[in-house]
Amino acid sequence: MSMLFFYALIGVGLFTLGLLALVVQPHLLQKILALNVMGSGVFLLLVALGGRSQPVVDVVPQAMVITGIVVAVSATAMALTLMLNLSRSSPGAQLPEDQSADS
Amino acid sequence: MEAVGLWQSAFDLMLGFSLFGLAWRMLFCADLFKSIVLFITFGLLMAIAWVRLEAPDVALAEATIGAGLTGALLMSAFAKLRTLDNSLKSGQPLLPRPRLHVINFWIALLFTVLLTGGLAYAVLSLPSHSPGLSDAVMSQLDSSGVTHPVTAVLLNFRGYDTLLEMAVLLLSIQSVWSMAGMSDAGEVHTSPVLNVLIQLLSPVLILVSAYLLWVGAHAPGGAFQAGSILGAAGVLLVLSGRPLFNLKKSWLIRLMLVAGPAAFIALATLTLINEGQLLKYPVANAANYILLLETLATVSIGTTLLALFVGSQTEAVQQDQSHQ
Amino acid sequence: MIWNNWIPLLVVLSSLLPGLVIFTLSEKQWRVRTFLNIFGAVAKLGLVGWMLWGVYHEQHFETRLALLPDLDLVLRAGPLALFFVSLSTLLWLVTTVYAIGYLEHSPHRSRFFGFFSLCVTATVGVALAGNLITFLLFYELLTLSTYPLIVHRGTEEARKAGQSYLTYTILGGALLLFGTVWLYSLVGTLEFTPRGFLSQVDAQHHPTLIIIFVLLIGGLGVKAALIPFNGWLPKAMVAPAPVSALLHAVAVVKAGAFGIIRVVYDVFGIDFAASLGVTAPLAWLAAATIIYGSLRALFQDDLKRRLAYSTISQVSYIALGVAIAGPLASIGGVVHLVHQGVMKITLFFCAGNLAETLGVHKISEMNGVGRRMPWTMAAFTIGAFGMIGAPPVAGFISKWYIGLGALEVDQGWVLLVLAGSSLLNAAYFLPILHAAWFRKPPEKWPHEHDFGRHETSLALLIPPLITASLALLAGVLAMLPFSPLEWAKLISVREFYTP
Amino acid sequence: MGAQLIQVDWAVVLIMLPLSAAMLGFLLPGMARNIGLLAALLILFTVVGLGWQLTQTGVYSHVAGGWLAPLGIQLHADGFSLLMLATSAIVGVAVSIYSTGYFKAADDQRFWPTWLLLWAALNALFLAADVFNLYVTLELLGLSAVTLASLTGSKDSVSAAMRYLLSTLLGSLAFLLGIGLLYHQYGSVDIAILSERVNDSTVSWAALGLITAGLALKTALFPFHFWLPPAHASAPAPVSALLSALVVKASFYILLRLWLGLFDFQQDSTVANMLGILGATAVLWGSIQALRQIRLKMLVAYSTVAQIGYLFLAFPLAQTGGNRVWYAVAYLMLSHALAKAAMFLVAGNMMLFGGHDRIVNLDRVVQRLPVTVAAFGLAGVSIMGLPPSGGFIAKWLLLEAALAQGHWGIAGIMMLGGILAAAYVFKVLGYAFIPSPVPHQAVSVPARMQWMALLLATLAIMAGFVAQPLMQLIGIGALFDSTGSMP
Amino acid sequence: MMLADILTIILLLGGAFFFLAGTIGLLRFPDVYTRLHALTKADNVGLGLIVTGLAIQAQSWAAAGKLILIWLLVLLAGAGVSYLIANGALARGVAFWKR
Repeated sequence: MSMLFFYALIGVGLFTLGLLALVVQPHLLQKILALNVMGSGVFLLLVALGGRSQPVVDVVPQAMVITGIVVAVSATAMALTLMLNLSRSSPGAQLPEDQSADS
Repeated sequence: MEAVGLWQSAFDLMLGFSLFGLAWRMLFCADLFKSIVLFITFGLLMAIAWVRLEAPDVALAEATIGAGLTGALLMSAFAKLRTLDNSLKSGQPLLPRPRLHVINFWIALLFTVLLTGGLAYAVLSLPSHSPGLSDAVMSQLDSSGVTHPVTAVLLNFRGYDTLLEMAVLLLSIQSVWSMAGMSDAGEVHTSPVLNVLIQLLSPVLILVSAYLLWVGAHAPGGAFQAGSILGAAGVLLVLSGRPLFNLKKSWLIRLMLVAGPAAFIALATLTLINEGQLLKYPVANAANYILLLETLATVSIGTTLLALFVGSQTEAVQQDQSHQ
Repeated sequence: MIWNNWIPLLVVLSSLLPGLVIFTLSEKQWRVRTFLNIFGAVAKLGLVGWMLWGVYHEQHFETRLALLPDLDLVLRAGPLALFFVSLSTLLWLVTTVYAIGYLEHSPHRSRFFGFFSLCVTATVGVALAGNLITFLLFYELLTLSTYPLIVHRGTEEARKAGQSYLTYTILGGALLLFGTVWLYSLVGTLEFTPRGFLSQVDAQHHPTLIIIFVLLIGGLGVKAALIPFNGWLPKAMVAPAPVSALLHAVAVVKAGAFGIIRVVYDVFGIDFAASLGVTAPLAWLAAATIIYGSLRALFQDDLKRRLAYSTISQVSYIALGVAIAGPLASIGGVVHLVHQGVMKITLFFCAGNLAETLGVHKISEMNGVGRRMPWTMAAFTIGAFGMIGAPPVAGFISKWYIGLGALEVDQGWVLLVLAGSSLLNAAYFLPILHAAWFRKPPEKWPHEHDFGRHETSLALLIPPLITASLALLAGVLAMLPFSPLEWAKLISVREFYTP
Repeated sequence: MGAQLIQVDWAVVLIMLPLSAAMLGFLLPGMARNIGLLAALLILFTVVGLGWQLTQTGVYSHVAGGWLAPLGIQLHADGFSLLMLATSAIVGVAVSIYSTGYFKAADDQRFWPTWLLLWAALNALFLAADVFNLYVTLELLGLSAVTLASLTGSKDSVSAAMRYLLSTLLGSLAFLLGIGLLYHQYGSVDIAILSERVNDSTVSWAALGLITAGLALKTALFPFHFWLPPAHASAPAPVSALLSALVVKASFYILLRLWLGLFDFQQDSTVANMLGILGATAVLWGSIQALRQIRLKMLVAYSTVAQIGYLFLAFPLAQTGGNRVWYAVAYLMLSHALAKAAMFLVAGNMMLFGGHDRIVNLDRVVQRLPVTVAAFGLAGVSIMGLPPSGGFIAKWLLLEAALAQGHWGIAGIMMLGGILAAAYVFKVLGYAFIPSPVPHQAVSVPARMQWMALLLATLAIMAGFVAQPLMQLIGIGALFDSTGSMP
Repeated sequence: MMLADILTIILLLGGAFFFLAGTIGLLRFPDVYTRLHALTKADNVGLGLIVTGLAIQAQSWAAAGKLILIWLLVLLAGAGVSYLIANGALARGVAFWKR
């Protein structure tokens, strides 16, 4: 039982770790990965806590997470396309505010 | 049993910490390629975690979509990025360091730690037992038309969410096409071994896809998993140099992309007229309706995922050629 | 009687609708435009006349439309409202004729006349407003519709003048809005009521009411050009002459002054305001503005700028008469609303004629213009004498009543202000008259246009002659019924003081 | 006939119609424009139908799939939903017509399907009564908005769209985590059920924080506004209009609904006051930034930042100010949507006309595009909150509440914001009158593009005269009245 | 404890050993080619042992068949992919390890 909470906490950890990386990492690919990790964290929390139902686990969060995974891949595909478009016009695949002074 | 429980706990702990550690390495390493590889590994470990959490459907979706297709998309994007950005040429991990001032970094870190603490506190305050909606799902499962609860939720109880989700998928391809400018598949260098491999694998994948689709009614599986396997088969075919689609012109492709959401909308309209509520299936026909929806949704999901991949892949190839 | 409820709205619409139609006209359709302008003005005059008759016989004219769940848009024709409406309607007609002549060959006339009509709509709305929110609505509309007129010429100087005008008026509008909302949240009504509606408010709120009074008067003072809010007025002189006439005599400064009258008499009530101790500072402020405006006028060589400072000074007579808080002074202040309008518009018409016909803009260029343009300068002379306060021109009546009123309530210092200001007025008007009539004209005027038989175009000449005659008549025939003075007395009896 | 029409599920049609049209447009790219225009008109008609239905029968709700909550998903339409649906329909139709002049035929297949999906997302969002359903609509909305924002393909627009995408995804994830926590504590995602169950608990507070932060990020509340100005300024003009008028409102709409339905457990006003302070900062910061801009679209975009601030000023006021404050907010959402859409369309016209949108070089557009400048002026009146306009009504109500409660700071901020708004609106108008030192080549602007801008601006003004009936309409379902203490 | 269980445990432990060996090889070997060698060889055998161990426990022939099928698929994919990786490395001129 406590393992479910352990997974949920790992989910929280992934969420905040992703948030930190999203804020501090300059490269867009890293930001995109960070968002995916955040998403995984949220999904983990959702499904893990659904296991608190006995004897049958609660499947509604699972269905939500499947929805979420599909949304995530759509968003990732869009983000990657945008990133490539951006790096075509300015090298480095970073947002202007993250670009270091020398590049 | 105690011993088994202990081993399991140890395994869970290891898995959980590995996930966190992998995420840490992935997000804070200086080599993008390594990050992507770690991301795929992360996805596979997530799939194991889903299994541990008694969520095999999510595990399948994670392995195929989360790790597999997202990984393929990332790889393909990275390859293209490398052609655009000399600093990323292989072997030169020249990622820019965070430009944040040291103090700002520590503030961000402090904030993250506080947020983690707060959220953890909130999570731990949840009751240790909670039925959620499992009772409701189980009691209505019989009238849902399927026996697998996840499929019942996705396609019946919360079918309206899935309808909108199909719209999200359609949007994603519309978006990638309109951003990247639709291009035809270019030439791909291939090898005989790959060809043989793909010749062997493709039919198997299609078979697996069909199986997952069919089995979804009573066991883990369903449209999303089936669709993503189908998409993966397509990705393999594209990689082996088979120009599957002439994306610019083919209305057949468009039809396949639209089939899933269109089926949902058509059925929603039909049920709205006949039953008075959208996506309310008469119990007798529920199984058939769901199978129909899932079949068309599988086609659309597979095609969409493939098209998303092709949408980024083809340009990379063209860029490569222009580079040479 | 049902019809009576719509007439105030019709009065507003009679300039709004022609204005909106005029916007859509092309430059070439000047016949349609002129017809619409004149038709609207005449229709409005007719309606106002009807209402004057009705109000005199104690009929009620009130249009009420829902604006907010518990606040209405109210247009009500009381004696005071009609007083201002008559002024602006009459002068609109005259100014329209003048503007048609003045702008005969300049571009963008559709836009000009469209906003001109909107401006008059706003003024009439300000006059007829039956509560403070309606007043506010039209007051802001006035700001918005005058701005395009000020920047009409499209020069950088015009843009800057517009900017300055807005800076003042928007800030003023904000103060007014703030005060209005505050007042509403305090007492829950904004309906203009004869003798005010605040006297019953609990004594603990009196300090708040004083602040609200300051806010309201501050907001209105911007348009009324009280010090220190008058910086915009001289700058706005870059606008075409009809616009200046409008700003100074018909609409903008008058709306401010009228608002002060409304706030003092119909919101606070003069007795209550006096008991709060807010009228005396207002009187001092008005007196200071009178002297300040006159002094500044003395040193202007540009004719229109001198007139502008003169306006600053003259409009404050209204505030002064109101703030002295005596029945006779009130009559003097209110009647000056009309008197100053008629006289000042005459002066601006004449200045416009000089500029348009001879290219004369500066006082130093005015030597001998009386011989070249006798009719124009005759009108100018009447206006100037009125400003000085010489009998029998209308200005004398106002000053007389204000002075009497001041004595009535033992405010003798006001007489000093009146005397000083009249002296200063004389000091800055008489040299102009002297130069115009008794100095030799120069060989060549700066920019002379030939208008054939008359000294200038008839459309430019007739309006100042009309307004000058009105100024004269208002003074000479002050004791006849329906004269401005008699009407001001009616207002005083019906709305200001408990009989 | 009438009896049958009243049975029609107008609300469901509002979701299905744009979705089907999007698919048709995707399938038949060559006809996307005509399909889209037809759909736009039908949506307008359907909203009228829904409005009529609501006035006749009160609140409408629909049980999707025939499964009652908590198992299934409900749709719900009350006066507030109707207001937002109608606003979207009006702005949507105007922008649709405008876009036929703005986009070349070749761009149609990139614009129309995405725009129709965005419209479907908006309608679905305004009708949702289920927080997870809201999440899905929010994602559909965010992703389609990003796609539209990137349509110009310029470097600026791509980097802006990227930033927008990252922000909107982050916001969605925070929202999802919040509703996940709520679900696991209270066992439902249905708003009505949750509103009965949610109480003052740790999880409620965590969810409150996550959801509010996520939605504030999507609504671009200061200091989360960083993504908005570049994204709105670099998108194609019709898209900017949609983003500023509708998309940011959608996340605020959710915030407001959840605030009223779920988060009324919190008795002290700390969070509300904090939102108020951020809103106040947004008003000042956005206005000052707007004033400093040299490009018209950036100015208009920063003005959106400021106007969003006003929406958040309502939170501290509503603590004791009751329903009137929320009515004011609803009114502000409507009038800002109309006025801001008009302003962006105007900016698009000026860009098309002169090839740039530098304010000081507008070069007498007032004479050459009188209808467009008139639209800007009228929209500006509403943005400034001057009478008579919808913006005035809203600001009057807010100001009244602020003064009645002695919130001097908020009242002061509102006045200051109005003055600054006047400053930036008239800055533009002033330069519209004078010739530019560098005259530019004028390109003719299609009449429909000019008149659509004027139409929206005029509606923003007209909204100032119909407050009473409109508020009755908004009041259907008494969403606001249940929370208020004042009558 | 039945014979089958004992057999399963032995097979699984054997499989785990091979996986461990393969992983150590992956980490410790010096270049792409040797790493591939360690990984594919060891993992194929390891997975084979594990699949066999599990197949013994299977409820039905069908389940056992599915497990075998998985192994075959992994073999196929592993062989193909390691060839592709090695080929790609060669094509890019990744050098062989020399002592």
